[in-house]
Amino acid sequence: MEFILGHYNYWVVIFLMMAGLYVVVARGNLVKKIVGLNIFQVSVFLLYISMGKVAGGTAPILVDEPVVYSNPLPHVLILTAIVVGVATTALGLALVVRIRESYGTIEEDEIQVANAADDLLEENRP
Amino acid sequence: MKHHLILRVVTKMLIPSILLFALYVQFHGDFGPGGGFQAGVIFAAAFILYAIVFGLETARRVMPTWLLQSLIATGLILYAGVGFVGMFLGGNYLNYTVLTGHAHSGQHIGLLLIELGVGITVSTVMIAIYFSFASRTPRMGDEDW
Amino acid sequence: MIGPHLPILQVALPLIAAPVCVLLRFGNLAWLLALLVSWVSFAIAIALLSQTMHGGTIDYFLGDWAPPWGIAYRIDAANAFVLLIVSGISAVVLPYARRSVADEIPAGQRSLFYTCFLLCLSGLLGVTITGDAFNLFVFLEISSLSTYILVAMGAGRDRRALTSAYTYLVMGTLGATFYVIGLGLIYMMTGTLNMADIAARLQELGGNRTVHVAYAFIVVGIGLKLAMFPLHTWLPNAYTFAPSAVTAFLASTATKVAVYVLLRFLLTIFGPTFPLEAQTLTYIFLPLALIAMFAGSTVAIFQINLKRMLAYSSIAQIGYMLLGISFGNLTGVTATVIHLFNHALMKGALFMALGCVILRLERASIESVRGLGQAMPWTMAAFVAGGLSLIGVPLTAGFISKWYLVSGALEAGWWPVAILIVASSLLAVIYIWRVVEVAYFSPAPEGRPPVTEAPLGMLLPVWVLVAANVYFGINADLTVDIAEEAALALLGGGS
Amino acid sequence: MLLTFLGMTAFAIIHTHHLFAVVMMSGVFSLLSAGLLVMLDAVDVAFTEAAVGAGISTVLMLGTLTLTARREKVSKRANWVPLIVVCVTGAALIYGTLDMPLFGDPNAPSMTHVMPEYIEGTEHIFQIPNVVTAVLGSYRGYDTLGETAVVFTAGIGVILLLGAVGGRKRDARDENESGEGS
Repeated sequence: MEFILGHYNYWVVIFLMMAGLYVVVARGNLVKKIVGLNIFQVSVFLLYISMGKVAGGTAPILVDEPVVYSNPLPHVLILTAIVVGVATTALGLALVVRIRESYGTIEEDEIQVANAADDLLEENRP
Repeated sequence: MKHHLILRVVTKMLIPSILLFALYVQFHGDFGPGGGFQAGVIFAAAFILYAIVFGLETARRVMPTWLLQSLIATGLILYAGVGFVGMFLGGNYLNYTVLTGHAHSGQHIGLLLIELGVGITVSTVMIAIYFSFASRTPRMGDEDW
Repeated sequence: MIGPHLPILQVALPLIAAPVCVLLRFGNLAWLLALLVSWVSFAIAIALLSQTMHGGTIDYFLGDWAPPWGIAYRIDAANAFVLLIVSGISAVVLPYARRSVADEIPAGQRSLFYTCFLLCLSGLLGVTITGDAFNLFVFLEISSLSTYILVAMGAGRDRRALTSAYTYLVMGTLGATFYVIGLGLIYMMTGTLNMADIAARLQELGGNRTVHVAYAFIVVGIGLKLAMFPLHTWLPNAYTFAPSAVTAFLASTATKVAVYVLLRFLLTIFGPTFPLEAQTLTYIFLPLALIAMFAGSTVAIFQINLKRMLAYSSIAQIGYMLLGISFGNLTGVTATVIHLFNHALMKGALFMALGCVILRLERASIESVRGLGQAMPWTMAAFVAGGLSLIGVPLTAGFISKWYLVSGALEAGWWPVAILIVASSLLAVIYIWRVVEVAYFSPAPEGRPPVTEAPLGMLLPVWVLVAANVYFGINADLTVDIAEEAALALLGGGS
Repeated sequence: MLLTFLGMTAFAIIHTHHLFAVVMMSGVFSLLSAGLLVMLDAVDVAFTEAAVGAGISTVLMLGTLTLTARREKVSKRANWVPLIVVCVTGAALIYGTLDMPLFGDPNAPSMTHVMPEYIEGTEHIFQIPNVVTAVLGSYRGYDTLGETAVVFTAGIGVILLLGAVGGRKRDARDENESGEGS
């Protein structure tokens, strides 16, 4: 029982991660892929923060009473990772906008068709 | 949205308080949650609100391109520069203690400066990203490419 | 005073030069700054390498916080060598880039282009030099984000650069996130992020299911970044549609850095005694490497676009590097390290030669180089020389790589693998020969406007690399010495 | 409880084809996780996640949607290959949890090895209450420099890609510079 309770948190987080990963690999819409990437990353953040939590601990902001603090290091790492994540999102979305402008679509399969046509055009150029 | 009087007045009242909150978050990071990144985001939010209500062109005049790009660069230079200053004062890169020669005050000044650098870069990058997306919207059709 | 700070200057100079490039605003000034910085970086890398030869390691504590609490740089022969490759290629590509970029990138974007180039350089150097596993992730992302931008800059010529960059972004981010997951699991079990500390504590821990999974995630994550065979799908398009100078730089550096990271994790951090390692090497790396060698080369034979042909050839070459690792012996690792260096030289020369063709003809397809042997003799001669090295003809650098790979295979007792290495080189003969045949033995197409040789500013860097290919093919003592030292450092836990 | 909501949101995102709803739900997802982060004692992270995930990302995605398309094309192709990939990955991770220290275990290696030093150092050297700030800014200040560089890179990238910030002024400079014969 203790084993299950001690891992329940992680298991749900893993489920969330996999939901995000599924959206990334299975969906053909470019915006939705980025959403999936976000969910995947946020779930990883939850994984990190979960491992920093101490039962009965408090946030790592020092107080005078003797208390147990949760681990601040995962918090620091994830703060960095969140920023990296949003930077990636912004760049990815900018690319999506440009793709839409050049291709007129943001669906992966339609883009593949257009690219194949481009390839063919290139090969047949004198 | 230039004609909504109430919106304009409310925005004018809101923006100073958002800016104040951004400054609070910026400099209060030592004591509670917050710091340069969060403050930068809040600051950018205030500016973006201004741009939405008063129009992109007005906002552009307040924050012209050259200023925006220079500020983006300045934040990073400030942060990396603090590292170099520490190096010239005899410590390793990013050693803040040598800034004043005393651990406690040196670390304080170091943290203050780097958080400021983070804040400047983050807020201006967010504004630049908003400008880039927003100015793409209306007139640019596919044919313009 | 500067001496002890060389490790940080290696990374921090390009990093602070990048925003300065934005302030300079003019493409030419930004280029000049980028050039100076990367030459200084190259000089620093040489200095660092000479300090680490003969088994020395350099430690540098950022902010004077001792590891494992702070971030530390740790340089031994292995990463000093990779630093040398990265900064050296950058120092050669930048003089070349001036003309090539002026042709391919609009003037208003050039200063920002060089900003991204410097960021990419500092990211790659930061990944290589660091001794902290999370710091590695941060600099990996600097280099990755700037790489996506650089690849997308090819969109001025071909819209497919955008989709290539997007695919690369999604795959690269997945790779980085897998790495972060693996690292999180390791942190959970060891409580530290410092590589040396992780290695020591993993040794104590022994077999543990969490660590096994962490191992798998890190290998897959880095595998995505280095385009390991089934995870390579982003690479061909990214290399094909990026601007010429970017392709030359990335093809010779980005995957090399990823291979180094893989080596560091496999050999130093998890260590050869790690329970899963021997099986992974024999049953996963070996077959994947062999498939990559043959599939990559075979696909390359049928490409019309020459940049894409070389990109597929890169996948095959990455196969050789993984093959060296999979032997699990010192000679194999030495071969991998030698090939890191030699492949950077040959692919740099080849892609830069193609960049010259693109400058004159707008594109580099098998049709467009028809009869170019007379019109652009120096460019095509450089391409042929690079090609010979790629095949592994004696007296070129490529031969040394193949030689050590074959010895590694024989030492492991896998003589069929040694035969396969030679056989796969024959495939390279085919795709290089196609180009030679068309360029030298068929007439220029009717009605093509006269083509002149590429400008000296571009030819000179190409020939520097060609000369290096020949020099290190004839006199391999230096590379072999360094590579052996590097392999020892990797296997010896860096101490 | 929050975890269950998170799961439901994730499930809804997979199954919704209306992109506007998807984006809104990803905002909700971020907000819910911010709530969870507070419960896990990560107040700084929660603050940032709420600002970034529910704020910036959502705004950016909405901006993208106005520039692109509102609906996702419903594809009929079978999705079982990705499903297998995902299941294998998930199974591997679950397998990995089996040897983990339990959730909230105060004796986990991550609690005993490096972390105590941070608390002590912050108290004595820095004399500030927020340990996260001290670790972020000083102990691991170099990571934060890298993080700033990443933001900087993204900003430069978006400017280069969408190019709007340049506006007319940049075009004028274009001519100047090409006039120099570069």
